[in-house]
Amino acid sequence: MSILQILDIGLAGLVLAVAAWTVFARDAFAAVVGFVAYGLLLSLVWVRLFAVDVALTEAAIGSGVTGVLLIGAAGRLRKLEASGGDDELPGASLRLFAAALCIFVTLVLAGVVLSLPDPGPTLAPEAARHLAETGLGNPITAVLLSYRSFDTMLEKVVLVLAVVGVWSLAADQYWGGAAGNPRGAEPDGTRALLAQVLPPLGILIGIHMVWVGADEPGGAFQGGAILAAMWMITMMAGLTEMPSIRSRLLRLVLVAGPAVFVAVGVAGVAFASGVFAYPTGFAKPLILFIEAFMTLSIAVTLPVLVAGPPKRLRQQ
Amino acid sequence: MTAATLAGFIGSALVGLGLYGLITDPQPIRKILGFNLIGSGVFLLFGIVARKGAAAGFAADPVPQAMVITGIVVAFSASALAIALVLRLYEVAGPVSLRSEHTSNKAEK
Amino acid sequence: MNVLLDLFSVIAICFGTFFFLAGTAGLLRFPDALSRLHALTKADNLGVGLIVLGLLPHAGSLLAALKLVAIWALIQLAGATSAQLIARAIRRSG
Amino acid sequence: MNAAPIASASTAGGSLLWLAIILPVVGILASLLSGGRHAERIALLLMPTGFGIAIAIAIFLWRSGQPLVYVIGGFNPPLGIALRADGFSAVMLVTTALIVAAAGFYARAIFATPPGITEARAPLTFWILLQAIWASLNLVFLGGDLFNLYVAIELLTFAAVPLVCLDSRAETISAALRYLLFALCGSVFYLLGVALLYGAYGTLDIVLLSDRVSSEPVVWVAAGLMTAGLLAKTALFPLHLWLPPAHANAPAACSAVLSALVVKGSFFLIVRLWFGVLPNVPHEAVSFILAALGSAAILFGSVLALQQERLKLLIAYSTVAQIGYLFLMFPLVQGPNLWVAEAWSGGIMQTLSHAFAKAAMFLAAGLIAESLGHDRIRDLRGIGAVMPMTLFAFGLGGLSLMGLPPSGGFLAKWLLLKASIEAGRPIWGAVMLSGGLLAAGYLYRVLAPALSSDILHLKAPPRRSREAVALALALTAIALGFAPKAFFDFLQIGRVAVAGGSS
Repeated sequence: MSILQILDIGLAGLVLAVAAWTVFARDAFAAVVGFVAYGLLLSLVWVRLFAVDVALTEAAIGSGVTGVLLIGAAGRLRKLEASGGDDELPGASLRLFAAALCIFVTLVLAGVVLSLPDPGPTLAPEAARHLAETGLGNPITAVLLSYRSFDTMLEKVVLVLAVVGVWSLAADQYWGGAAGNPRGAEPDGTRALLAQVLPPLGILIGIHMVWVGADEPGGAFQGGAILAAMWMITMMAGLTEMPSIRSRLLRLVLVAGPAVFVAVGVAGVAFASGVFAYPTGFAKPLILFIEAFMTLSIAVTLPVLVAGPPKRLRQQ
Repeated sequence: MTAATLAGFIGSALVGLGLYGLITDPQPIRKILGFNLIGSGVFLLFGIVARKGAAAGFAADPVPQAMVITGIVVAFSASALAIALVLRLYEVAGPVSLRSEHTSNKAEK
Repeated sequence: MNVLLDLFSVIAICFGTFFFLAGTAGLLRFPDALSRLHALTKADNLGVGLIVLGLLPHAGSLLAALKLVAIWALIQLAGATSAQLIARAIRRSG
Repeated sequence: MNAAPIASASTAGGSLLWLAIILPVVGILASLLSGGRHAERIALLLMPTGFGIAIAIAIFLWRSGQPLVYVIGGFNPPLGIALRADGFSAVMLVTTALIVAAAGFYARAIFATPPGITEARAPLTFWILLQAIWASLNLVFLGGDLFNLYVAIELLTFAAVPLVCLDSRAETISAALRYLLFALCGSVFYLLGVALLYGAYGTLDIVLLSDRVSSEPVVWVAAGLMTAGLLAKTALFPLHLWLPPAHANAPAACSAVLSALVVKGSFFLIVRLWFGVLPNVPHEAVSFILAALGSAAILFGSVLALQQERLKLLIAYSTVAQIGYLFLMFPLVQGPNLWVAEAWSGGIMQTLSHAFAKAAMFLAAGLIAESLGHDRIRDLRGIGAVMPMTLFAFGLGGLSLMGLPPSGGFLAKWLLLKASIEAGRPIWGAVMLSGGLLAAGYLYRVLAPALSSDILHLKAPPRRSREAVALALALTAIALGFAPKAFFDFLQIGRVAVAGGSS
């Protein structure tokens, strides 16, 4: 058994242990903190599966932004429920039944996964064959923005709908107001320092990730998530604030990604072989063009979703 | 044992663990955590499928990887909507567990 | 020359991991939150610093070396800020 | 039928397929961007256009007699994504366009932005999400790729859940949360099945998969997980718990869309899975289980509907029961048998007639609740005299649910009954008949007091135009009962025969 295998087994054990902690921990807040650590460990597993793009996404969105969202919520719930009167678990028989069901599902899945052919069927050669047409070097970016760009566009629409859904939970009187704390609500030296030092570098790294995403691991999702994190840090420090949900600029940026995507896609009918096709030779510049707007939209959508529905009237 | 096989076990176990949390825990936020665990288990299974599809000079099949990236973003959006619902429910009704509240069959008074 | 550089890397990384180990032991063994925090941050800063130092000769290019240094700097910044915030939260909650 | 040419090339009229999806997507983006009253205008403007596209798809399909195909981006499956329309998709597209438009027209009175305000919460979100439901359902009906369909059902979830709690009451929020958790759990299990199928066969294209799959454990596990996930979203007994509170407490226009269309989206995918992806794998045992669950749903849902004291809850439990009928077609569409075409037509007819009838009934119930300020069944005495048109719409919808002639519901049940007898499985027919009797029972509970001669005073009389919308939907459900034979031939376009012995 090589060292790498021992490390793999150790990592596997650690991931499962932390996952079990998030399920069985008594305190919801502790479980959420466990979940963030779990996400980071999981991105190491993704690296071991040679899926660096996914590892970056998992670390940035699956663990990072989701972590901010969940920790914020768990903190607020802890404040809201003084006594926390609903901690009672269901009866032992139900838990036993659930445990049996879950063990059964796990065993069946593990059995089936092991029985999958190895080496398995793959679209990698197909993806490689068409890579030249896209002018890209990163096949995953090619799948996301060319071969299956329709999925990606629709997933951007999912993000827009999530924003509408979250906003729909506002109290009526706050419609047109803003979420989160106003600027300068809680002045704090440490956070302000971080919010001043980190963003220049973070923005650089975010844009770099999108740019190299054409050829190397990275892309609009990962870069956008980093930009989103920078904005969230400045908001937490009270240096910036969420704009009003009725702000025309905010809405423009929210829909810019999917709108440009749809526009370029439909233009393919006139200028290329069909909808969501790129004209020969223009694939790469068009993909980068779409990615630029997608990054912008993601960078704004993620913080908007984390901030939740508007909670206060806008200060004029 | 290859990393992919090991990941297969982790993925399956995560689905089971998450499902257990989703079924048994009455607190909505814990149910959301359970859903996220199942989700990441499913994504890992995609990862194994991708790894087994290594070919044409790629260390893993890019198509399932792209699907996972899409899936992670969708899972985040779902968590955001669910959290917003939970917080709104607490605001309007106070602490509520999804188990104690019953399907109201009775006429509204 | 190469052997010397390798030796340097091995020693630096070994020391780096030792600090991580010590920090982890401190995190687990120290009695209260503030001293645990103390063990963790000291170990992290030195540990990451030494590991990055050990990896620098193997970076291959100037850009890669700069990225390694940037990683170290970012961890410093994040570690220092979060330690401050955690310590303040501990003090506030008593 | 040879599948290979279908998979690889766009057909004439194929462009309509992407247009049917992109049009409402553009509507969503434009509505959010321009905000306020524009959202309503954009939605109402796009609806007739979308209806035109749906009709055009049906015409192209009718002319060619072959499924329409569009390959997106010029990348053929398995690498790329194809959209396909068969007879079932086309009728669902038209139905969706009609019901969404009806719900939109009906909702104008409730979800109008109040004068003096540039933008209000409920109106803006309603109009955006209504278009989102429309877009995602069109994608569900047209998607030819299992992962693309995953995105479709997630879109549908995000569109449907907030509609449940637009009024911000605690009980609707908790109903929405429960609905969301069920739906998310359903999608994640669907996705798990997708991962396994890709791992086994290297494609997610429905037509390509149908050629490659064989009866092996991974297929059964994948199909089982996907079916379980979709059943949770369809609310088939015993996974129906989330449905009654969500559908009964949502605003009436939303209830109509949710009950008539949204649950049909995941049902459609179950049909796609077993009859599109797995037609070459004999699956009579699975069909039997689904039909057994369907039967349980019919009896259980109807009995619970009999006990409800609120009109909208009664209608919601009736949805639980009516969903059960949809699954009775499964054991009857097996093998190369003569009755298969009848059962297939019957199942689709049930889907369509229930959609129109249920939408009509929810809209009518909404009018009653608005006019009276409540929807307690025992206090509906005399409503027939003051709101005759509304009650007529409700009654006609009920006629179709009971399966009395002439109505789409009658035709659907008659076809299924005939098929079940020809197949030598009269048990399914017996379930249908008893379900019809129970439906008659719970509708009688509403109609008998409603038609009494008591004097009832309305808080506000309903608007004629809104009553007319409900009535038009109910009349469509009735009109389906007069569908000509050509209509049933149309439904067979693209149906793939399921392998298996004749029984």
